[in-house]
Amino acid sequence: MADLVLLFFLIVCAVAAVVQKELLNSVIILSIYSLIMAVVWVRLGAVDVAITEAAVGAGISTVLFIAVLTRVKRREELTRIRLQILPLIVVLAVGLTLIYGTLDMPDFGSPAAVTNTHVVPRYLEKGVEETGTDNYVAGILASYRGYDTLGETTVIFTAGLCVVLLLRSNKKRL
Amino acid sequence: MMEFILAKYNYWIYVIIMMIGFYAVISKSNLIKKIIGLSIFQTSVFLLFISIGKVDGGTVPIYQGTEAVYINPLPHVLILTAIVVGVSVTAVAFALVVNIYREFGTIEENAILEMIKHDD
Amino acid sequence: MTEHFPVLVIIIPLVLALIAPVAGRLNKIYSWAIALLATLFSFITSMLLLHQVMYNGTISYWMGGWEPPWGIEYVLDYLSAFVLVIVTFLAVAVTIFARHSVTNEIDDNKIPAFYGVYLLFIVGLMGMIVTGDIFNLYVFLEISSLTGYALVAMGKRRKAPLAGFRYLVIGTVGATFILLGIGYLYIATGTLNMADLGARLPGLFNSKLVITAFAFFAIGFSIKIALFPLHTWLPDAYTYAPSAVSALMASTGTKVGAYSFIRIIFTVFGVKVFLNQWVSVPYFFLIIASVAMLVGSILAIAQTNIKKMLAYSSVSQIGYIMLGVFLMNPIGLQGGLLHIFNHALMKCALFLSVGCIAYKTGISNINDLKGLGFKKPYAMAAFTIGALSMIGIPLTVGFVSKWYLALGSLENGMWYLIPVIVISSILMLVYFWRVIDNIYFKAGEPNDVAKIPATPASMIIPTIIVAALCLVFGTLAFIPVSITEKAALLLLG
Amino acid sequence: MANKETDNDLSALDHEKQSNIIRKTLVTKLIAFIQLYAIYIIIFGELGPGGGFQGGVILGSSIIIYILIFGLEDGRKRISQKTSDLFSSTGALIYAGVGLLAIFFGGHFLQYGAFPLGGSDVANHYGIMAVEIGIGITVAATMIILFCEMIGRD
Repeated sequence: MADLVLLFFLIVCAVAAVVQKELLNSVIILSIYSLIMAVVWVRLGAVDVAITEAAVGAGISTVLFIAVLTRVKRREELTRIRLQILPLIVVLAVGLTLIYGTLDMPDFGSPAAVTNTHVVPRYLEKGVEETGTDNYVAGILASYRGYDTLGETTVIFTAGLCVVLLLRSNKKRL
Repeated sequence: MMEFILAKYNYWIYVIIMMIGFYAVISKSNLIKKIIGLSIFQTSVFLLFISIGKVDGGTVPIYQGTEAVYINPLPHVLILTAIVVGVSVTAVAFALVVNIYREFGTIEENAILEMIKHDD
Repeated sequence: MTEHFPVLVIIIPLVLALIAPVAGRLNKIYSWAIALLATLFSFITSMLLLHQVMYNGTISYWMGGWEPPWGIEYVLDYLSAFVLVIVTFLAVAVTIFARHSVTNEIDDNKIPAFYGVYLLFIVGLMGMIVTGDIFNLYVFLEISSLTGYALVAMGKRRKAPLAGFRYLVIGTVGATFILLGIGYLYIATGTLNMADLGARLPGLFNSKLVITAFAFFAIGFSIKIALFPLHTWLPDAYTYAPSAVSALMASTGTKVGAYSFIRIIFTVFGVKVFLNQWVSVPYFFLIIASVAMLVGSILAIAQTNIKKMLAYSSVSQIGYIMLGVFLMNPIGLQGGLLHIFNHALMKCALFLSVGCIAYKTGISNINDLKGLGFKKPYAMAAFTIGALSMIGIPLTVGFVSKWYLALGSLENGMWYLIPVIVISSILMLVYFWRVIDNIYFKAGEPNDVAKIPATPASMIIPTIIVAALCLVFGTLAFIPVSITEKAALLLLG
Repeated sequence: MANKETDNDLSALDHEKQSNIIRKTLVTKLIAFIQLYAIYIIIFGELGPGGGFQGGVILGSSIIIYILIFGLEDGRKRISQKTSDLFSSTGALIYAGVGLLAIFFGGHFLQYGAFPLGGSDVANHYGIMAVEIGIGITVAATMIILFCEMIGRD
């Protein structure tokens, strides 16, 4: 039940963040959305992901949002309120496709799902002895799929470099 | 029917959130709102992945003896990477928005398009 | 050492990309030199890899020594080695070209960071080509996309940041759709390795999960390769990017996207399902591809900006590639693969020659090209060769791929696709003729023409080489033809 | 007019200073603990939840808090643009370097088991720790870069 309430609040926050005209409010609501998401993930047992979401979604991301808002107009201009038909159709089509796909999904939390019987058992059975770590997530992240994580580190470096490329001006050097 | 819906409730919620975010991305004219929509859109997909990993009666995937039943850790690993990618995209988007604002003095896409109508 | 080439071909440029922005602080020429070194290394290594593949067959490299599907696998076969050679070669050519072009178009203090991002873009593309793991594909796709957004926004025109932002929004939506496709496939099969997926998917094609996964892959990749009608980001992105970036992105970016889509279609889903169960999918895409070929060309005719004209022409060329892919027979697929190679060469030659003209003049309008044929003979000759090749004159590369596409259509009994190819080529003749007419047969203002500064040799030489290769591989067509033949047979199993 | 404004500014500054003292003292004391926690998360990520990325973000945040309270200029005195740029590259280089080192010892890329450190699980353990530290350095430095470039004025 608690999970359903959390998920309900998630939807409320998502809607509120989108409809708010004051951008600062939107950003604060978005950070609440991230925090609730982190709690949902703890409830789903994904502690590592939850820490990350709390640190990134509710932390860094919000700080960056606010930093940008100090440099640009902070209010969404009031445009004529009209329901845009084309985007609505596109969104509904995508949503219906997803729901169509979901019909064949294994039940939520089912241990018999193929995701739990193929590939993963090896990580769970041999992970500790093969990687020498107790945290399975860390073991897969840094060892079995360590190359992905190198890519991930490169992505974050890339983001920093791209921002430097786009924003750093030559006038001052600190 | 009701049972069928309840058995997958996480999945339905993720679809709803994804639609909200996606709608904001393609219909909003304000560039910051587009980025907010993009974040919501991406996190909803993360929610899907984490929901896949859930195993009834499973514990957190940290070694607690060989008999324990664990939650599937692989989606967690994938989503850790995807979150990083998400925040990187957001950061680059911010940099672009700041540059756009410098150039045009507004972050409303419609207003900018009006301004550059006569550029080639 | 040679057994580690599959990973070194990507890791060495990656390491150099990390060093380039730091080294550029000492002297900005270092960052360019590092970029050149990295691309040269990759090109030579990928040639050796192609050689290895031709003599020893497919290479599989296990990251971290973990066997797939538990670890990440790198796979080099005829197709991936071939595409890798194309991309790295064009990267070398564009990097040589970039030295003066970039100094002219980018602020001095931004050059070190620029080359870092530029190299990471190439690293991302190479990673996408070699990987045998769909999630790894997503990670490298995001590296190349992120850098692509920033590079586009570096253009001098004030529309450049907006073009970059719009590219970012639509590109991220596309990438997230691909991630959704990966998720649905994972739910259906429990694996992320392409070969393992290919082995486990048959028998699951009635599952709604797999159908949805394909739908999302199709939309996501259609965005990434700018397939009509999801091409809207491409014209602005190519038009407002700096010359070197336009040349690199136009010749490699969408091609690698197309390559990855081909991998998903043939290696992951397999050709059988499209021939037996999902028969309407190829028809649907053939219609889309035909429309793209025609609409892209028609829109190109309407342009006055030469870069925008070339960009719309790319939209129609993507149609050609997808036409070959969805004919789903060996000859048609071979035509599609050949067109990846050929179009990369032709578009690179065209964008490089346009970059030569724009050097210090900023000329981008077709009407401003009057009389340049004699003022800049080499660049304009390269442009003409590229244009003739695009139209598909015999003895140029463009002819070879169109020939195979036509044969492939006949093989399926789809004779009605041949008029589409011909009409699209005639439309190309129309818009390229307008340019060539201006270049050679109309005199410009003598004063204006005289004022145009000379282009440095470091920009002219790569342009001429790439253009010359359009002729070389048009006459010695057996080299790419024999490689793509093997690649097509490999994909069709 | 100008004088009056400076007067106002001065009194405002004075007030600012007093409240600043509390904030500044608190932050300087707090930062040490935040950084300690960050390093704990990076190093012990393999035993409990956490890891290089999470720890890196927290480490970066500690500097960001410092900059928020003391201002960009003071913050940049602590960690200059050059340093953060350098660290941002270094972390990823450590990661790639560990991978290349494995090739040097005769393994595949990133095959930590190839390190001559006793058993394969011990080698793996240290390999993972090394790359987590690499991730942490890059992430922390990049977070600082992102924040500083975002608030920087033209």
